[in-house]
Amino acid sequence: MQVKEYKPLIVAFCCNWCSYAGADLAGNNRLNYPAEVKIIRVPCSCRVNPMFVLRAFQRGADGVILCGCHPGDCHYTSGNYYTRRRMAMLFSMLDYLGIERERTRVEWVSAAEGAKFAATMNDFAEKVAALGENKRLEDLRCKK
Amino acid sequence: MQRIGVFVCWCGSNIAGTVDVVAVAEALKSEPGVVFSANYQYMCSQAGQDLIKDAIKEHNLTGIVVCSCSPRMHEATFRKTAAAAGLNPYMVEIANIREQCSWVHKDMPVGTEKAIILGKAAVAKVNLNTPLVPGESPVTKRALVIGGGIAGIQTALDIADAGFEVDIVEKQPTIGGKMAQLDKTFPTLDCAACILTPKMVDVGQHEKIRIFSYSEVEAVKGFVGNFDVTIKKKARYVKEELCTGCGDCVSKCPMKKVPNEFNLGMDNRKAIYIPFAQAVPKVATIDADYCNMLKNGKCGVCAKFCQAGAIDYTQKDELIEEKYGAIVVATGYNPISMDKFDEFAYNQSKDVITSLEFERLTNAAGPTAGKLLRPSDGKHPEKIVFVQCVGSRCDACNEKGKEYCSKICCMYTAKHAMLTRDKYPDTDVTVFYIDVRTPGKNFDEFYRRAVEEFGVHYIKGMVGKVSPEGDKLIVQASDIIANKQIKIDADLVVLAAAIEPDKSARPLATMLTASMDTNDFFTEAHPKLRPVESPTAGVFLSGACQGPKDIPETVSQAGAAASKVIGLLAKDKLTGNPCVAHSNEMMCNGCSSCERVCPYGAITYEDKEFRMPDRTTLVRRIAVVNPAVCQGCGCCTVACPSGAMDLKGFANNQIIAEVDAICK
Amino acid sequence: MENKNLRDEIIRRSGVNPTKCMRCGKCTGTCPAFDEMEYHPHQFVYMVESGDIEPLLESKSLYRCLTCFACVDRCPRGVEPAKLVEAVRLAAVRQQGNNHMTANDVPAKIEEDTPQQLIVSAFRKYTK
Amino acid sequence: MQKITRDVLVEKAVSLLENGTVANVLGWRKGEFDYDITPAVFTDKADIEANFVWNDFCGANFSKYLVQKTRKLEGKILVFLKPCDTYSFNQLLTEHRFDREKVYAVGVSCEGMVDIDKIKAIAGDGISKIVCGEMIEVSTVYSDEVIKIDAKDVLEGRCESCKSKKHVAYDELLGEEGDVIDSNRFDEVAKLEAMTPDERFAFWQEQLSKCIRCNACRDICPACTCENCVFNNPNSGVENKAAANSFEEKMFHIIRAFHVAGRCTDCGECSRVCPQNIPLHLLNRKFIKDMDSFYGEYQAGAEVGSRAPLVNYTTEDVEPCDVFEGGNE
Repeated sequence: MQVKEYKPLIVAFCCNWCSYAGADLAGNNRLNYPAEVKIIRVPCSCRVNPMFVLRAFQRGADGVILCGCHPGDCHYTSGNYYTRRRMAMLFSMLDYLGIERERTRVEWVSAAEGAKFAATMNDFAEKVAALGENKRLEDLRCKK
Repeated sequence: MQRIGVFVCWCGSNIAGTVDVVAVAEALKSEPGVVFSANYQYMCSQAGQDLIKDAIKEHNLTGIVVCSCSPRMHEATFRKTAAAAGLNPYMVEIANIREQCSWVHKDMPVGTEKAIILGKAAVAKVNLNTPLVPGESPVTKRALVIGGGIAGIQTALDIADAGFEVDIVEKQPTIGGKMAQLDKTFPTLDCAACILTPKMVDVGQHEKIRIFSYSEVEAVKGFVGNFDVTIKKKARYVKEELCTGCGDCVSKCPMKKVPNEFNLGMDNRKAIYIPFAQAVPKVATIDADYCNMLKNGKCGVCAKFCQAGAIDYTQKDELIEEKYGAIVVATGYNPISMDKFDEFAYNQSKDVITSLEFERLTNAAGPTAGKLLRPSDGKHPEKIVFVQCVGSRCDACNEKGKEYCSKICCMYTAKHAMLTRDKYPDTDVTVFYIDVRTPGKNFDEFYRRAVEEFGVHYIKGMVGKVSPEGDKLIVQASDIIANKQIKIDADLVVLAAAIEPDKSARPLATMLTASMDTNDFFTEAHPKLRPVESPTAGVFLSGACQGPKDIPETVSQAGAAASKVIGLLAKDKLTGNPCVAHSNEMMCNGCSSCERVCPYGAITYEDKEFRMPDRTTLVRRIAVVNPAVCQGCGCCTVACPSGAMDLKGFANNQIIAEVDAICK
Repeated sequence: MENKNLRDEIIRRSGVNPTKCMRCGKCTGTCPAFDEMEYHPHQFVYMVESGDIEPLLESKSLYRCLTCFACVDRCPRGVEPAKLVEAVRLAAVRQQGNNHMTANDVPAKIEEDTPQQLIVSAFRKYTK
Repeated sequence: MQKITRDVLVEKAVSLLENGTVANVLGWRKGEFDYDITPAVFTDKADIEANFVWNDFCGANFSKYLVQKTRKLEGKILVFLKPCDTYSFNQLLTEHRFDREKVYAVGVSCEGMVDIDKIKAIAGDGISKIVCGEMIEVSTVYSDEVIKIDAKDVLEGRCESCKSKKHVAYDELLGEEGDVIDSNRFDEVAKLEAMTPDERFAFWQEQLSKCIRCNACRDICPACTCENCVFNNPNSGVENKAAANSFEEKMFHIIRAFHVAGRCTDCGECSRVCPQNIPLHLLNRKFIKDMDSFYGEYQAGAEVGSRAPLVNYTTEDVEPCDVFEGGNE
């Protein structure tokens, strides 16, 4: 029997103005990153509700990453500063509940940082893969 | 239920090379809501777009998903295509299967599988899409310019010449600003008054321009195209419409000991005054702090002598409400206070002066009628030392000065030094500099002329200490090229003080919800591409309120701001971005969380009556989003605990549907 | 850069960042001990920055600084030259092998009532 | 144990009612048992004199009741507020949840409330009578003996680590004003933080799996005053009214804690009312502790109109990846 290699499912929320464009640039430059990374476009990282993060875990995501403009460069001037506080709080709480820290991350990726985007996704996927499947936050009913 | 069409693009081999487009189209066919699915070589081509249009009509599609390149590339294209076929353009979603799939994965099965999932996410989102229509708001065709210096004057003239009404609010009794106080202007040395005052007259006489002098902006409400502004016209105790500016009242006023701010306190004026001869409006103003009639009712001389009957001691501050489509900030700058720079003895000796004071000392209309005389004893100074960078280019932790370069000091110091040597060849003029920064047309040539033709001594070094001794000022400084410490017994020391934004800028920025940097300069919407606009729509920046600027630069920026205003006022209506936040009033608590995180001040509150099931009415505070101001970041949606606030086009349930589709 | 270690050590010990200096010379313009000095405050900062520290260690300037802190007070960039001087002084004091005596000088200093233990430890110290 | 006696409160309520200052009195009413005290609205003197209660079981925080009562009742409402209740009172005012003009607030000093479960653990079931005092006298149906318990030994958990005896809002104060206390309320959080992630997971898994989704924590919470809870909102994407499996509770409690973060005054009502005795306050306190250490000390409700850390920012804030260095490990 062939054992299928474990590939973690990763949901990446990317802001429209910097990180989504950074991901496009990674594509333009043909920079590889795992296919299990799936990007959801949001207008600003501050649009990401903690509920979305938890929902992704509930439905079986193994890692969730938020990408936004670098602090100070937000298209909406201050959105990512709120993201930074909200996610700092959420991640600290998840850690407090015993959820592995490496499953969540916030990274600032500008529209010019295609290479950083790809490298971040590779690194994140690797760290999450090392943890194995997300068992602590998933909802078993949602697994096929 | 939606009727969704899926269109998978090959992008030649760009997508089809790593993604099995036929399989993707086939797989998405069975997704809920999908009634049509097709693939084509180039969806963005005319033929591809026709394919989409035909399918919309033929299959009565209510939404479409295009699996293609990045939405940053062709979302607008496909939205137009949909609109041409009668479909609401916001019923289009793009699955990015090129930049984020075929280009980053090499393996066909992997790419195909991911493309299908991205397609499913887009289908899941479209299922929850609703048609969106951009809001429209009318534009009030009048502009407000705050500040009547050269920046405000130029902006106002340019806007008015284009045929729009402009109001200028100036806190001083006259427009003119700092430029009116200057003597000559670099690098051409034409006299400031000769080039400024004709413009001031133009403003005063322009039928499209109103001047609210001695006035301040009190409150700003509204948004781009529709600002409601309250202007406080301070009581000047003179009826503007009657005063002829003859000056009889001024000459008769017995109160002579009022420091004259126009000459920076270097001489005195009367309690009733006209700041300078070419003032616009040329109307007298009574200084309530000094007028005996206003203070204790004992005088009334000016009223007695005014033949026009313009004096009115009972005048009160007046509030004027006006509507504007655009607001231009032109609040300008001031030199910083020299109080903390003890080493230069500014507060100890009258003969240590700032450069702006030097301007007045050399100005024919100044306190010395243009003769360069020492403020302490009225003697002709023989040795003059200029010190540059006083309070500029300081460390961030330095509480005395500013971190930035004030930009104009090198040039005006060269000008002062040159003019002094020109007019008084017997004087010995030394300039201490750290660097001489003269980028600009004819600027470096100007500085070189000061050195080479006029014999100004430029010494690279800094003054460490100025000590008054007898009637001399002992200037101890370094000459770091000669590696020497030198002492000069000077008669006059002129400090090139750093400049800072006017103190009124910060409260004004709060009123306008316009952003500022830590130095209180207004920030521009984009430092390179939108340098004369504030991030707050409808607010524009002119002159030194945005950063240190000389006159040529100020005037060009003023013109640029005016052209942006004209571009806005020329429109009858503004169409907004329809992807804006909106609050469900049944669920809103009115808790103000959303308002606090909104960077645009787009959220306000109103008390709304609700009919309750038991036929009573309940008045509840609810949030209301102004769609013309909201830019659609969605920050408020997360701050809202009840989920009453949601973002059109990126709604909670839409994003969650995408998450679910990806994680299935 | 020559002497990079010593340079870094002095920068670390003084807590001063010499790269903040914009070479305006206000420190030198301020310094009351200027005439006594071979290397003046602005040169001092520049020499530390460029690692040119040997001449400073040997210079008399080092001990001419009054530590009046006028340069620290007036520096617009917050560079604090006096603290650098102090750090270079410390470096001079702590220099290895830079003793005021060698082991050969010890016998001459021994007196009758010098304790044995002191003589032994003096040899031990100055032969190092 | 309370220093202020019932009579003082009754006298105050009656006089304010009779002189027309207020039309309603929000107070504690006698229930079926001596320890079973329910919040109630009184409108007449006789009722107050007969049924108004003030003793060591009056833990209920009335602030939240004002949201609905100020809408429904005619005339002004007298409310009695213990120090911890006043923080909720201010927080609700910050959020514009009720009209201050319609409320007459009387601050009552508080010596801490007692926990009936702790008494039952000592005295056993079948309690027939309880007399409050320094020593609580408990009688049961099973014995003639009166059991005496030191009130200090059976304090509610939240009162053991009381954060403030100071009233931050009132129109009138009964009893002495106290001070903000340098409490040990974060000790329990720190203890959890010191555990390994596996231990923490096991702890919370055990606690949260007890949840029956009765929503008592939400319904009592003075920060949860939403017109319509996000979990009842079909458009929120997380609508669910009852627990379906273990994850739902986690999601519910994390989201609830997040929604009240920066607004929670740490009044402890959630843990008091939880029928399953889940230490829910430890979630809220974790957020409070984090916000204090990352963004500076902030006490929700300490003043009206203050800006909570989550609707604020500085450009130098800690990065989310660095929060783990903030104290755990």
